[in-house]
Parts: sequence; structure tokens; C-alpha cells
Amino acid sequence: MTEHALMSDPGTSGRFGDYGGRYVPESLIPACHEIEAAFRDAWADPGFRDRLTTLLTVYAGRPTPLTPAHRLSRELGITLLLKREDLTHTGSHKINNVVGQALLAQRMGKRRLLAETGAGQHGVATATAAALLGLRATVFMGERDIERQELNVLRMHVLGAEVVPVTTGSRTLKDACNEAMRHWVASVDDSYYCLGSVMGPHPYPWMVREFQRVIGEEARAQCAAELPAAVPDYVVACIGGGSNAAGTFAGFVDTTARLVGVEAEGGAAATFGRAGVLHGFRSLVLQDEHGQVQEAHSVAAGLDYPGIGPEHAHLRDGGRARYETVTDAEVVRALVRLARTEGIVAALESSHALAWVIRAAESGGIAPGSTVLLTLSGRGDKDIASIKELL
Amino acid sequence: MTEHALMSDPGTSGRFGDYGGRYVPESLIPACHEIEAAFRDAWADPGFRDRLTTLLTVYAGRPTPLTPAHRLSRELGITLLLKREDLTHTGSHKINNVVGQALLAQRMGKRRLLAETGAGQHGVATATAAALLGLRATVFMGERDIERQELNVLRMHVLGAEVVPVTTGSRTLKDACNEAMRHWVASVDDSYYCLGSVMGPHPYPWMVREFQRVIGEEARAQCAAELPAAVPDYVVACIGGGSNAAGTFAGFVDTTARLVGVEAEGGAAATFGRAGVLHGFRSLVLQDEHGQVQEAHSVAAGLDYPGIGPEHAHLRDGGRARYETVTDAEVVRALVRLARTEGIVAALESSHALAWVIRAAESGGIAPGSTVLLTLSGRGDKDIASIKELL
Amino acid sequence: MTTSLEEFLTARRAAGRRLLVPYVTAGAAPGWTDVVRAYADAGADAVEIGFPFSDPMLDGVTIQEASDRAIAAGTTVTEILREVTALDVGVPLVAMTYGNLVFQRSGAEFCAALATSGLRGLIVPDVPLEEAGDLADAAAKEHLDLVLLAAPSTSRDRLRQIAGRSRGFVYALTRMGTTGERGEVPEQAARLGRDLKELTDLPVLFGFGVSSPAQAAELARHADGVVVASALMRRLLDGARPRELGEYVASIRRALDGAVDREPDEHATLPRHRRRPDPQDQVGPLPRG
Amino acid sequence: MTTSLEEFLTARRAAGRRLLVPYVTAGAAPGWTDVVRAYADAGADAVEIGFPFSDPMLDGVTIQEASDRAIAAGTTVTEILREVTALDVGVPLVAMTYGNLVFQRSGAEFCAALATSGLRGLIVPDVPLEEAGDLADAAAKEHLDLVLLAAPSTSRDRLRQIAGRSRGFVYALTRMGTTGERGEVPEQAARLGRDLKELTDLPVLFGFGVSSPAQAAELARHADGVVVASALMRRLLDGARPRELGEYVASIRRALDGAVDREPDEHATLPRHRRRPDPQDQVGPLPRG
Ligand SMILES: Cc1ncc(COP(=O)(O)O)c(C=O)c1O
Ligand SMILES: Cc1ncc(COP(=O)(O)O)c(C=O)c1O
Repeated sequence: MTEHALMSDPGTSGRFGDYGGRYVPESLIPACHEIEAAFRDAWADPGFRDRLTTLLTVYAGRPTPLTPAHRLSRELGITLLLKREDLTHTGSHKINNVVGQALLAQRMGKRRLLAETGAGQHGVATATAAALLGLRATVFMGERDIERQELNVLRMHVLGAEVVPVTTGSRTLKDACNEAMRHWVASVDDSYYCLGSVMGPHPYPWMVREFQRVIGEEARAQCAAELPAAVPDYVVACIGGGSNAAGTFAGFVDTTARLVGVEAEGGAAATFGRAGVLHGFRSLVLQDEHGQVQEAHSVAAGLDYPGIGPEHAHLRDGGRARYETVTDAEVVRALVRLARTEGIVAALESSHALAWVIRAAESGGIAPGSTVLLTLSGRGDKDIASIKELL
Repeated sequence: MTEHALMSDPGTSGRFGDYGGRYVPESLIPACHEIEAAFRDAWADPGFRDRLTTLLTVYAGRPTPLTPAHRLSRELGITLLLKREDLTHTGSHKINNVVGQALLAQRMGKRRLLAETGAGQHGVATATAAALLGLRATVFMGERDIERQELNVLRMHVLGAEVVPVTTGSRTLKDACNEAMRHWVASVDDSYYCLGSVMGPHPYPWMVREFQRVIGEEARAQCAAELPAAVPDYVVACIGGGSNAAGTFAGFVDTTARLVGVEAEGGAAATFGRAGVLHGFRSLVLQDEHGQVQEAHSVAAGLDYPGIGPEHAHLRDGGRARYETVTDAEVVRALVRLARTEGIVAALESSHALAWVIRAAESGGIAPGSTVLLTLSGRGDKDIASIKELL
Repeated sequence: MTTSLEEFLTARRAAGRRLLVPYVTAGAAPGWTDVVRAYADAGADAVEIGFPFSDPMLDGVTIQEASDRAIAAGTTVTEILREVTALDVGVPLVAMTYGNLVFQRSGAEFCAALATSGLRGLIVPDVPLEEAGDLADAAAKEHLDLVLLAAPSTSRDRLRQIAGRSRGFVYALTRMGTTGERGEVPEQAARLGRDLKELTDLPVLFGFGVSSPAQAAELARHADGVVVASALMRRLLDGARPRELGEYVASIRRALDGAVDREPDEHATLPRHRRRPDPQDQVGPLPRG
Repeated sequence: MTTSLEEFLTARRAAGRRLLVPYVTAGAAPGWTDVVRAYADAGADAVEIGFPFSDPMLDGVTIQEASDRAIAAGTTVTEILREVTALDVGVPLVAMTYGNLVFQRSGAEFCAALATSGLRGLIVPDVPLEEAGDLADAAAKEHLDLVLLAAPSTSRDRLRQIAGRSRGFVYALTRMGTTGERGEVPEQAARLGRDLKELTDLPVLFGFGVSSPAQAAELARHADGVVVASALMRRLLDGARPRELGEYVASIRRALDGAVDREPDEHATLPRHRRRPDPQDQVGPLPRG
């Protein structure tokens, strides 16, 4: 894959360099083919695009603003711009992808959306889109996440979705993915698997990135209006599976901006992972010497994932993006700092990106005077109860 | 006051017909004068207006979309349009007013914002604007509300605000207002009282309505683009103090739209109140035969207020707006219904407006085929925990 | 025509007396009228009677609590007036309450009812100058003195208007803030007292935060006297009997009398027992209207 | 050259025998190799050995739990291979695991290791046709049969490709869904079996949800035999000894043998005790490679 083709259509193989592919049971192959064909068709259909754009605009609150973080910028000696995905309906970038996939499911005649969820944001978004389009929704969520993201569980209930607790393994996102896949295998006729990040079998990593591309495209135009240099020096986003980062990077991959993905230290597949196959795709995976996948550990339920989207692994290998880690303690401090300097309570997930920016700016890793675009992937309401004890 | 002057500048007396005025202790009179002068000055200053508009745009997420509620409209046989204040930063229309007042406070050289809060939305908005502008914030909140809106209390803490529990009286919004006023009297030199609704002494009812007018003005233009008749048949909003309704009505008061304010049955000052003086203004107040103010009772903390903004009392007397009540049970049903038909979890407060629309449409009170603009004043995340038991 | 509040207080002041107006919340305790009597006996120059309101914006916790108790016990304006009508304590009684009770029917009706019950003055802290016009007229018609408040934050120009419009006395707030006891006498109070004294011949009384005889005495140096409320109400809520409240008023009375022409720094050493002053020595008792 | 999995099964089928492949998760219980022996003794035509993986996407709760136990007990690929090398049970052993274990170093290395340990086949449910190219080549090089899966959702065209590319047998999924026991034999299984039989001479074995001897017998009617996994693993997790597992396999063996040429509706009344079939009657034991 040549440089200019970065973040483009990965073709029928769904490969991003060595990564990606479609490692699923034979039972799911026809469904994956069907989704790929439907997505190619829809994505090339101006009618579909219009419908999506309309919903994102009149329903989900796009475009989201670009907020200059004046006070924090001053403290850090940089220009920090926040892309405000926290202001979307349901409170995170997840809605961009879900509205797209739900429209696709409807177009395909499916009656039900299946989803895995970690922080609950993707689950809430899925429950939301299902209600909006009159579909049913079944959301798989690890028991541990159900405990720490109770607000989102209740939201899903109010929205009429069925939340299925997953009691296997680490009882977090990884296991919810397994369970959702299993369930999908069994109900593929009437159910559409609405995957929440740039992972899973082809065409998901590509399709989800395309649905999230709107973040990067909006931000690119907003930066052009806001910054003398038009393009920021850094483009930073947190990485769970990597969808908000992929959507953001997609808008800047062909610029001079340095792309930085920030992982939770306890779930840093790009940093500590080895190549492997999980949940239908080949990528970097946290695993022990024997190949058993490890449990991720992060204060942010949405980053508690031992893999990373295949395209990120490819961007890393090629050096186009770099991946950094931050600790839980840095993240909580960053969350509070942003709240107290800018009045924005960001999600713990998003606070990872911020924690890195703070550390890098304060240690000279980001040169003074640099311009930084940071995607604030979601709002922190869901986390307030769980960080109460950490304050 | 003649018909054409409705919802305009109430002059130095701050009177809306028989209502309004400035019933505060002498100690506060200079502060009220100072604020009135500062507001008049700022409101006439394009620089101030620009700064406000910029913050509302790049920070608070304005304009908010107008969402056609397709599925619910079909069920009700009407065209229901939702003005999405739930999508603003912090999740309710309160931010519009608070950003305006906080800028004013800063312009006046104040160092601290005081606020009362019921649902916590105004408190969160105040804490937010204070953080944004580098001011301190002290928020008074009834103990009972602190219990039922815990999420918002934690948000205020994270934002660095001081939350003062009010243990007097009904321990809800009314008492928080008393306490905030008392505190203001004692600290008027360095503190600005950031009042959360169209109430209190002049210039607050007018000023807050002006800061909220953006809702109505945006909605007016959006309706013009969306509706063949340009103007909806009904314009509906919930009423606590009445700020989201006032801001909305201001955009339509000079049209043919019927204006409807919806109160909680247990806090329906416009319906069951008598003229009285409370918290610095003359208006309709729920009181017993002896003149003691009654406690309001509503499932929505933000509507638990025994008074109504003075301008609403005036609009009612003149017949330009009408005021309706709904029960807690209808409200919870309406909240769930909107969630399941449109994927929008509205605040309990906003669900009052919806509950009336549903009842009126289903009983023929709103004729089939009517167009209805409803201001969705906020999102329901804060209420999820408390309605859990009611589902 | 009977002596008005203003005439009564002015006459006493003319006699060289520092004025003392103790406060009681009507209905805050059973037999609260005995408290009024005890105050009068202890040397009060007038008694302020609070008509309890559910939302007393300018009051601190003590008077809030007294109000809540009174309301919970079923105290109403009608009932208070009935009891007051039967009271004859030789000094004027002044009603203090909030606008919502005053305007229940109309300011005129309320004033008429007060006057009929023998009250001589009215204080409504949430009805400032601009809102007081009609009420002042109505009060005047009933020969009821509508007392206006002045605050440390009030401009000199406005003080002049207030002084011009107030009747009975000018109620000077010692400080910004609500009622309640405080330790120090703020410098701003002294200034407000001086300013008002320059602007008006009306008696000027300090209120808010007068919490000890010594403090009362010091404050009185800057004006014509004091209103004492929370310090008394706290004792009443703590279970003090009318006699005990009367003794406390008497101690303030002594301090005030001793304070006449004394320097402030001597107050701390005021002799404990002084001759109890007899109001009759100065101005005769108030004839019933 | 030694007999391949495919040759072995084809020969047994040629002798008129319904093929039976029981499954065990390596390491799920101490002495799991005795389970393999018991299976062989009970008339298995091959034994499928699961190499436990942390995230077994296609497995139901029973095999997930067996995998978790095995991993918790420290089971590794190396350790399994060591134990398998020492196993000689007279029928071919087939590895079943997930892509992540296969690709740890490379498919080629993994296949070589399996072959060295005497395994004859490999099943990787999350490596479908498109992703199987290199792995199939590597397996072929090691004379290891890479068994591909076919599902009820697989198109006829694709079935043809799978059948063409698969070695050893074709693993036909009885239904959409994960492993685990189910009551009925779905109609779709029958159809898939018929389609595959039309397309290939490879043995076609049904797997997933074979949960009773009667069901095994019915399924076998539509193809060449069955893989039995969860029903055995559940018993193992419940504490069954190798001998008891062997007895269960024997009961399936009897049902399969009895089922030859019988109509499906007679299965329910199959006599309980039939002569225990001796595999040697049909095809000789597998010589060690
Ligand atoms: C707010 C927020 N940000 C980020 C993520 C991580 O997902 P991704 O890496 O796909 O953007 C999540 C996942 O739940 C989330 O809720
Ligand atoms: C979401 C929401 N809507 C409405 C209200 C009521 O306020 P108002 O009547 O001033 O709009 C509140 C008050 O807290 C609120 O939080």
C-alpha cells in the first residue's frame, strides 16, 4: 500500500498492510459480504449520504464546534483546540457511526441491531438509533462495565434496548465482543451487528472509519479557519478500538500534522501488543507469550480493550501515526484540570488524549507555541460517579 | 403596556403589567441598579454581543438543531418539531443565560458567581461558565435536590464549584433561592448573583429572557425553513421559573402561534397561584389563604418552584399565552415514549411540555395535522437514576 | 390625634435617651405577648413584632427558625392582630413583615388592619423605596409610620430620598447581610449612621447583628439607638422565659444609658449594675390610639 | 508415507461406517489424554483436540468454560504437543483452535509442530476460506489436513470452493450459532449435508449441537458422521471420568451403527443395548506416522 493510499478503501480483502482481513467463522462470511456490498452501494448513493448527513445535522447535532481551550492553552504554552464530540446527541462520537450503520441495517431490511459496549456509549448510541428507526436493539455488556457505567445501562433501558450482561472472562469489552459475535452468528438473518469501533471483520474497520471521517473533515475545515497555518502541528485522539482517532486522522492523514493516538497504559495494544487475530481481524493484540489474549485494565471502560483497529497498526508500522500511553492517575488529573480551566467535563476516554498533551507540553515533548487539535470524543457524565472516589 | 410591546424592554421599573418590580432589601438595590446599567450597556455593545455569540457557538454548541420527531408525530397525527436545547454544552438551555451573565459579571469586575439551583442544571451551567472565565462559583441547592440530582452535584464538584446544601424549608429550589439571596446580600461587593430563570428582581426577568431569546429566534428561523406555514400552530415549553419558555415565546410572541407553558401539577403557579411577592418580584405564587408560600411538588426538581416569572403572569393575564398542567405520571410516560420513538431521553422538566402535547393531541385539544414546536429544554441523563424506580 | 411612632421616639430622643427597640416573632412561642410586655417593662422604647413569613429573605437562620415555628403553630396575620389589639404596653408597637403578607389583599387593607389593632409602625424589608410609594401613602392615611431601611451600600443621594420618605425612624442596617448575631461593629455602620444623622432629623436606629449590650452601646454612639432581634430570638428558641428576655433587654438598656457620652473603649468596663432607667422619667407612656 | 486423516476416514466410510469424532479440550481436566484414549477405545474414528484459547469466538459456554479451566491450569500449546506426542490411540488426532494461536509465530511453524507431534488434521474456525490460503499450503507441506468449515448460510458456489480446498473432511455446521447442545436437528443441516455430498467425495461430518445418540444418528443420515463436543465437555466439567465419557461415546457409536439404513422416525425407539461395534471390524488402527 503506497503512502498516498493511506486511509482509503482497503479493497475486498479488507487489508491494511499486514492487518485487517476477515477472520470469522464461515457462518458469518455471507453476512460480511452482504454488509460490504450494501455499504459500498450505500456509500456511493447520494440519497443515502444525504439521509445520513441530514440525521447527523438535525438529529445528532453536527457539525460539532471546535472550541479553543483558552485558559489551558495559556497554562501549557500551546494552542489547544478541542473538537467537541461530547456535544453530539448521546454524548460521544459513537453516534456518528451508529446512525450510519443503523441506516444501513434498515436499508438491508434488518429488524434488530446487536452491539457490544464497554463504556456504554456505543450501546446507548445503538439503542438510540434503533429507537429512532423503529428497530430492536440488543446490547452485550460486560458485568464489570455494567457496574461502573450504570447510568448508561439505565439509559439503554429507558430507550427500550435489551442489555445482556456478559459474565465470561474479564467481564469487560473484550468479552462483550465475543458474546455479541456469538449471538450474531445465531441470528444473522434478522439481526445486524452494529460494531462500535474500527475493528472486527472487513468491512467494519473501513466502514466505521468512513462513518467517523466526518470528525476529521469538519475539524480540518475548522482548523483551516482558525489557525494561521491552516493545519495543526498535532492531531491527538484517544484509542480504544480507535474509531474516534481513525475518523479524526482521516481528515489529516494527507497533511503535515503529526498524528498521535493515546492508549491507556493498561490497554496499550499499539505499544505493548504483538500481531494477532482477535474478533475477526488481524492487528496488534495484548497477549501473553503463549498467545492468550490479556485483559486490559483502564479506568476508562471504553479503552479497556486489548486490541487496536487494524488500520492503526498499519499507520504505526509505517510511522504515519504514533501511539502513546498514559496512566489512570494522569487521566483523572487531566479530566479535573480541563473541567476547572475550561468548564468541560470530558469522558475518561477522551481525557487520555488530554493527559498526553499535558504531559508532552509540560515536558517539552510538544514545543511551546505548537498548535494541537484534540478530539474530545465524549462527555464525562457517565464517569462522574466512578471518579468520585478518585478525586 | 400595549400588545405590540409584549416581551420588550420593561423599562427602569421592571414591570410587566402588574408584575415584576424589584422587591429586595435596600442592601441589594445598588447591586440591582448596577446590574441593570451594566446589562443595558453590554446589550447595546456589539463587542459584548459578539463575544456572547462566539461563546454560544464555539463553546456551547449553538445553534441547536430543530429535530422533526417523525415517529411520534405519526403516532399523534401532528407535526412535532423539537428544539434541541438538550444538545447544548452541559445539557440544558440554562447555559445560554449563564454564559451571558458570566460575561456580564466579568465585565463588571466580579470575582465570584452565586447561584441557586433546583435540578442542578443551572448550578452546573454556572460552575461551567465560572471555570471557563476563571471565576469562583458558589451554588446553593436544597438538600432534597442534592439527593435526587446527585450526578449534577458531582459535576459541580468536578468543575470546582462550592455546593452549599440548603436545609431550610422544603429543602428545594425555593429555599435555595432564599439562601442565595441572603448570601448575595452579604457578599454583593465581589459576588455576582447569577440567577437561573426569569425571576428575581429587575433586571433579572428581563435580562434572562433576553439571554434565552436565542432559543426562540433560532427556532423561528428554523420553523420558517421547515414548515410550509413558516410559523407553527403551537409553541410549547415547560415552566419552572419560565426561562426556556420565555426565550422560546420571545421568538414567536408577534406571530399567530399559540403559546403554551406547561407546569407541573404540583408547582403550577400560573394555574393555582395568586398574586404575591417572592424572591424579589411580584407574580403569581402558590400560597395558602394566609399568604404563606407553599412548597411545590414535582418529580422534576427544576419545576419544583411555587412561583412563575412575572412576564408569564402578564402573558397569561393578557391571554397571549396559556398555561397548562400535567401530572408526574404523565410526565414519566412521556419521557419513556419519546425515548422509545425518537431515541431522545429528555429531562423530566422538558417532558412536561411533551406530556401536554401528547395529551392534547390524543384528546383533540390539538387538532390533527397541527404543527407544534416544542422546546426540549434539557437532557434526561440527570434524571435516569431517579426515574429508575418509576419505570 | 394620638402620638405617632415618630413623635414618641423623637420625644424620647429629645430627652437624651438612646432608643432601644427589641424584636419578637409573633407566635414563635406560646405567650409571646408576655415577651412584648417584658420588653416594655425592661425599658424598650418601642417593640418590633415580626409577622412570620415562610420565605424571610432578609433574615438569618435564627429568625427563619422562629418564623417556621410560628407558622407551624398556626400563626396568622388575623390572629396576631387579635392578640395585639389586647396589648397595651405603653410603648409603640411596630409590625415587621414581608411584602407577600402586606399585599395579600392590598397594602391599604393591611395598613388599616394594623392601625385598627393599635400598631404604630410598619417595616417591610423587601419593599424598598421604589416599590413603597402606594404603601407609604396607604400607611400615611392610617397614621401608620412606614419605616424604610438604609444599607451601607446605599448611595448618599438615595439615603436622602429614603430619609425623606421614611416615617417613624430610619432603620439603618449595620452591615450587608441578613439578620443574625455578629461580633464586631463594622466601620461601615458608623459611617452610615453619621451620614444619616447629617441628612435627617428622624431617629436613626441600627439593626442587624446587635448581639451584646456592649455592641448595642457602641452602635448607639453612631445613631439614636438600636433594634435587637436575633440575639433575643435565639434565647427565645433556646427556651428563655419572658422574664429572662426582659432581663436581657434591661441589660442592653443599661448599656445604652451608660453609653451616653462615653467613649467606646470604656464600654467594656461599664459597671454591671446601674439604676434601671424609668422611661417615664423621660417621655410619658404611650396613650392607646 | 503414513495414512492421512482423509485416507483414514475415507477408508472407514468405504467400509460402510458412520464416522464419529469426539472432542476434548486439552488440559480441561488432569489426565485429559486418558479421555482421548477412552474415546478411541469407545469407537471414535478420530479425536478432535481443542487447544484452548482465551477468546473462543465460535464456542458456546461449555467449551468456553473448558478452555478457561485449561488456560487457568497453565495449558500451553507446547505442553499439549508434548503430551500428544506420547499418545498412540490408533485413530487420527485433529487439532482444533483459533487463529491467534496458529499465527503466533507463523502458520508454517504451527503446522510443523503439529505434524511433528503426530497430529493429522487442523481445524481453525476463525480462519475461513479467504484467509486460509497460506495456512492450507503450510499444512499441506506437513501432510496435515486443514479441515474447512461449511455453514448453512454458505452459498452453493462457495460450498464448492470450500469442498475443493478442505482436506481430511468437511466440517458442516448443523446450524448457525455457536457450539453447544440443542434439541432438534435443524432442517438446514439436512440440506447442507445433501449439498455437500453432491459436491464432494470428502467425508462430511456434522458438528455443533450434537447432544444425544439419537440426534447423532439422525444427523449422520444426511452426511458421513458427526463431531461431538459440548455434550462430552459438559459431562467432563461436571466431573465425569474418562471411562464414563468413553461409555457415552460408545452409546453414540451404537446409535450411529444402528442408524445405518434406518428411517429417522424409528430412532426414538432404538434398542438400548446393541452389540458394541469394534472399529477393527471395519478399518484397521492407525499406524503411527
Ligand atoms: C467517549 C469515548 N471515547 C472513546 C472511546 C473509545 O472508542 P474508539 O477508540 O473507538 O474511539 C469510547 C468507547 O466507548 C468512548 O465512549
Ligand atoms: C432541563 C430543564 N428544563 C427546564 C427547567 C426549568 O427552568 P425554566 O422554567 O427557567 O426554563 C430546568 C430547571 O432546572 C431544567 O433543568
